[in-house]
Amino acid sequence: MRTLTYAQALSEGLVQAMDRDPAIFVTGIAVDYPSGIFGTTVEAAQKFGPKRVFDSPAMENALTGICIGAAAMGKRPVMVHPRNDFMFLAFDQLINVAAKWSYMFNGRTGRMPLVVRAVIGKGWGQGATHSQSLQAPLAHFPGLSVVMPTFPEDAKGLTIAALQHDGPVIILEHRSLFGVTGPVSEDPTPTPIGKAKVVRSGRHVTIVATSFMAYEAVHAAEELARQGVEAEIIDLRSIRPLDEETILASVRKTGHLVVADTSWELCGVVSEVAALAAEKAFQYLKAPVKRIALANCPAPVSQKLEEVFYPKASTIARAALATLGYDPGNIGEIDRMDQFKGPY
Amino acid sequence: MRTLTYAQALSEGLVQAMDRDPAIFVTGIAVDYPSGIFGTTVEAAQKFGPKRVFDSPAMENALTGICIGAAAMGKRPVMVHPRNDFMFLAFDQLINVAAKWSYMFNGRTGRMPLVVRAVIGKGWGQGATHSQSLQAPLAHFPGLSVVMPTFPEDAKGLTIAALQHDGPVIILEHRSLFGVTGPVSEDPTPTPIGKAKVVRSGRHVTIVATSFMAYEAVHAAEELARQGVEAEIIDLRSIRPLDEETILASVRKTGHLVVADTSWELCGVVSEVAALAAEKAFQYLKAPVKRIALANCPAPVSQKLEEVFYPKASTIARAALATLGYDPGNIGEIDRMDQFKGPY
Amino acid sequence: MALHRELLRIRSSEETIAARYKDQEMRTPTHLGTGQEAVAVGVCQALRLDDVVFSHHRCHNHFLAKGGSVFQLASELYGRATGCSGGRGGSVHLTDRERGVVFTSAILGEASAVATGAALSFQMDGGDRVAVTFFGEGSMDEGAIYECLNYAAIKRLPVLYVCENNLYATETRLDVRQAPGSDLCERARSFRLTAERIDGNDIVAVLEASQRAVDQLRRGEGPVFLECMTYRWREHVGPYFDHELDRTYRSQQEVEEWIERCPIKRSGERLVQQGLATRAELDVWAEAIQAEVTTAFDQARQAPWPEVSTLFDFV
Amino acid sequence: MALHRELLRIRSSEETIAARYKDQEMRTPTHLGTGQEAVAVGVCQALRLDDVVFSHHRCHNHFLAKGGSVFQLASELYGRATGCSGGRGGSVHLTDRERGVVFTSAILGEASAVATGAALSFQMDGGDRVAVTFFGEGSMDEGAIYECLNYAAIKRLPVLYVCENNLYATETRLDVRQAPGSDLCERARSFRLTAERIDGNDIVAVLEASQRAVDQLRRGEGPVFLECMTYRWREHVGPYFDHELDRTYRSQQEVEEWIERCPIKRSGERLVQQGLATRAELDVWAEAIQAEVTTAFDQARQAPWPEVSTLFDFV
Ligand SMILES: Cc1ncc(C[n+]2csc(CCOP(=O)(O)OP(=O)(O)O)c2C)c(N)n1
Ligand SMILES: Cc1ncc(C[n+]2csc(CCOP(=O)(O)OP(=O)(O)O)c2C)c(N)n1
Ligand SMILES: [Mg+2]
Ligand SMILES: [Mg+2]
Repeated sequence: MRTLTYAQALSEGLVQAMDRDPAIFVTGIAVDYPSGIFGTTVEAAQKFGPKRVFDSPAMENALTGICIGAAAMGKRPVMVHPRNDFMFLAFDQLINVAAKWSYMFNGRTGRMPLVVRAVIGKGWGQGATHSQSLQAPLAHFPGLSVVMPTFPEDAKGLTIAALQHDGPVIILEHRSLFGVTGPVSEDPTPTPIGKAKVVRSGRHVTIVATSFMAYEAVHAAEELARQGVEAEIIDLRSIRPLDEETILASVRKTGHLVVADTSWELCGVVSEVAALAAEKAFQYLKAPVKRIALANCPAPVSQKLEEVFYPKASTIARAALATLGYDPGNIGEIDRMDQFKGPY
Repeated sequence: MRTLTYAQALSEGLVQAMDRDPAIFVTGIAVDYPSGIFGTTVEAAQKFGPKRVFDSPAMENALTGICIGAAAMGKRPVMVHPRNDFMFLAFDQLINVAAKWSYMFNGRTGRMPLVVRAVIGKGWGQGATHSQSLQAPLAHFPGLSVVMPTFPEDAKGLTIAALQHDGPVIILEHRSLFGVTGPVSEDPTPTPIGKAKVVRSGRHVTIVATSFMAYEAVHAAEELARQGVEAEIIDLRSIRPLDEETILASVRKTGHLVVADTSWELCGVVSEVAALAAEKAFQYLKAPVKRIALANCPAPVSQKLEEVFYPKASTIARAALATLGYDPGNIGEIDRMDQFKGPY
Repeated sequence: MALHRELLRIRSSEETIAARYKDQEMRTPTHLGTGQEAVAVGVCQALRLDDVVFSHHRCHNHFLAKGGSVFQLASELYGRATGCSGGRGGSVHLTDRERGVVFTSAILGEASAVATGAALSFQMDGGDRVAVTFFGEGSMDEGAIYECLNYAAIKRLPVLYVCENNLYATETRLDVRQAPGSDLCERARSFRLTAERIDGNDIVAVLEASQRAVDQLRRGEGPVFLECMTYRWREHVGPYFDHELDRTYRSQQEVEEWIERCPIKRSGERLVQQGLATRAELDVWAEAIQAEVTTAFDQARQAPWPEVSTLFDFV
Repeated sequence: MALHRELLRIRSSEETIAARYKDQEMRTPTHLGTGQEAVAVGVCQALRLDDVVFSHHRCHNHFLAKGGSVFQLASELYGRATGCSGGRGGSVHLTDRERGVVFTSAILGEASAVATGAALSFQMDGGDRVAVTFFGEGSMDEGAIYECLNYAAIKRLPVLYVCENNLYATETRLDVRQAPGSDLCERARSFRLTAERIDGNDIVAVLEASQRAVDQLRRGEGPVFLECMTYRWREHVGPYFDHELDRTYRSQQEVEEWIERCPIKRSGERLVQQGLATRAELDVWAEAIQAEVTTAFDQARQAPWPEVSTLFDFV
């Protein structure tokens, strides 16, 4: 299968969906730029033109409501946030309107096919307000679907799936993944929303991870394998709905659980997955679960502080060894050099 | 000690704090009404007048920023939301500005003594957008303190503490608790932020609960006692910072954990507490943890649906019996009749 | 005459709610529109069935004026399965897609943005449907409304912003929320909307202004802002008159002056003057309509509750 | 002359960043203010040390104009402990409380609300301190700014809204964001602020308008909105000129016309005309200042990194 970058896969998924469904349009700031959201809206803009891919003023709150209104009348809007941190301004519309839309009216005012794309995570020195990951606060609310593609095939697949879904879907795309390459099928195959993926199977320890941390987990697993530890890596992909079965099946098998997410621990995804195991796979757990999240502070800019703020592949590998009672000390230098080039 | 209602205690805490600190002012919609936020701002308005207790237009976003600016210049603003659901409109200022204020500038632009009060939870038929509980999404972010007083003494104590704290504190007050009475000390004794409270000690099962669910848990414990089960009830009080030690000490003692919160499960407080036990008290757990939260859907209005949407004292009691391996069936009719009178 | 009947139907419905709400059986915070009926009826009479309306917390008038049924409204308030929203939405969340009532919401500003989006989709589809959003002057305190006005003006969207200025937001006077000499129409014009202030208690004035506005929208000549001066008779939320609860934020005299300007009284007098109806006939209509409304409420109160098994439907 | 020196200090700093940013050592998204210096300097010259300023993502000019140090700015960009924010904030989060630079933020609208709150506290304290918020015309797309304008006008707060209208938000032209014929001052007036549009590249015009505005604020006569027409020379974020990256959202000709209107060139010419300085002297100043700036950047680059042990300080 041909390989694409994460960005190309997002673009292809969008274009193929728009080809099939004339109701889809894309808006938000910068979507029609030559740089088109790190290249992900460029082909769509060229192919479908300004009627279906159009720029907007910076007005996150009302624009979300506007997309909701268009969706209510039969469109499939894709609203894009170049940074998910701006999305706080849209939380009222997303959580009080979109998430409640179909339930609160007992289905009588139709479904809400709204798709919101937002870029999360660190680029370089993005700092405290341009690098957050809002999956946990969003997934807390019934009525929203929250997905986090890690690999190019799911970047495309979840885009396709979101654009076929009839409830609101939020797609969180990690800035550090846009350049990652991987095999992607030519045809528009949806990645099912609500299904996690076992990206590597193993019998010693289960590592459940999201987005960029799932990517790091794969590197960690390679190092672990070198040390004779077979880690099973689960890329969560969907936060809501959560694929409890895939997680539980793996934990029942390995009895050891490490969870890694791109955001903070408290009331975060790492805690959700750990709690799930403690409630529904308790008898199978052989050791304490281990949560890996951001340092418990806002994101600093200085490179020296960023280095200790963000967990890495080595953090995951060490945690896995620790839960298995092995010496976490001897992890080789597995962390990739940061190749990121500015300005954003 | 004399008893006060929760509302009286909130009011007394505010008035005593304002007496001692002239920098404190109170604003937000309806704070100067004769009805003054269910009576909690009435005495302050009478005593300190419109210079320190003043109404505002409905402008949650900018008003939060305005309070932040005043706090930066040395004031201690108390911003009140008659419903925390309106606070989504303030999330950008709360999370991107207030929570980051002191960290992002390395303390160079001072601390951020902002207090935000918001009413949470069900009254009657408040429906999907006027009954939520936002502790989990807020507590997810380092830089905010999030507290939830359950009993009148802490309603006063946490108000006092918040108004002495030099970082932003969000106080979530449950609508169904405003009429609850309890002993409250005359003097301004702060309830430490970040400390949970063992409101009833027991050796068989630990029930960690928040706000109205802690109140329900106490009723559940009485029924459990009748059945020979000694439940230890921990009123969490602070969500961030989380009092890990008090929770873990109890779990180490009982080996059984039930967690109940006023919001949803996914990435919620119940999951956080369950994960904590699974990570840091795993060896002591004798049975799966049990999470009790809202039904996994938005809040319906119809009384018949509300009855099954909200967990109650009996839900907690049954869960406690179940974790202990007893028959959860025979719980007496312990749920109080809903005496609530409208319109809100 | 149809207009007058509509006014009566809405008035009886709201007053029937006021009377029955006190039984504590309608467990949903309710904002009555008594006194403001002419705005809803005047605007909706200028609309087609396929035009859509959106409203805020005080939405009964708009739901009914666009053709919503009294039985479905009453059922919704009683929390019954027969409610327009299956009893799940309550007083502030009404819908009737067949009649073009899409969405109402109790959080200021929300519905106006959604309405603006409906207009965007109408524009994309071509055709000449229009979207209307009813809201109080309190929404003009929220930033969201200016984002909407700006966007609608930029794209020349077929959306009508109907601001019911009843002088109060809850119990807060205008002077707490607007600088002296403020003019909401001037704000709308500064974003390049057509704007007009009218007497919201004069059904004919509202109808005519709405027809002008809707014509402009259908011609694709850009959005319109209508400021309708009116007044809420009863308390902000709940069934009582303020004086019954000794509220003092507005004077009894002010309330009475506005009750004098009752839109229904004025509509009736006009019909009589124009010889289209006699006082006696008006009373007959009123009684007939009240009878229908009472029946609808009685039936609603007997209607079935939602099945507990449906709790998770449509999440 | 002091003004001209200030302009030069800012210009050299920004241009030095542009040159060094390409080394990929300043790992923080940076929005350069080259071309807009006169707004920052003109406004800040009308302020006292105890007045406070707030700014948005393009904040270097304002930080420096209010008295911030080049070394602290450079250190912040290099992520060093000696940065004004200890290297934690980066380019868009600058502060210097001693000089009255309180807060800058990269999210539109935030800082304007915070500035409005500072003015509220000044008013509560009595006295005549003023707060200033610098922002681009892009913030006028956000609802938050209208909540601020309304609030400031209602309370007559001593806050100066300085809108730097440089015609673009990122690469988006005004016509995408405002209806034809829009006038930002008219919007501000509709909320009852005093508003004036001025040539933001004319340091004297900015200074005079700012002095008028600040006088009004100190007299407690209500908030002022200044729309300063100006232009960003370089790309929105990053060190390059748009043409270097073949960007076409604005024409090379347009850019060159504005470079012709360089605020520093105009200020220099004025000094020469008025016989206050010769061209030679101006060049000497420029070189001297460039030397200082270069030293500051060299020192910053050698400055210590924050200690890893400080990661959790000030959460
Ligand atoms: C965002 C938001 N803030 C505050 C409230 C609380 N609230 C409910 S109704 C109301 C007053 C609304 O006044 P107006 O818009 O004039 O409508 P009216 O009640 O006068 O018809 C307020 C402030 C809300 N519902 N939403
Ligand atoms: C709330 C929010 N939405 C979007 C952005 C992304 N953004 C960063 S700068 C910018 C353009 C700002 O233009 P303007 O305010 O005119 O300032 P300028 O860059 O022209 O100086 C945008 C949209 C943001 N930072 N914050
Ligand atoms: Mg009103
Ligand atoms: Mg600009």
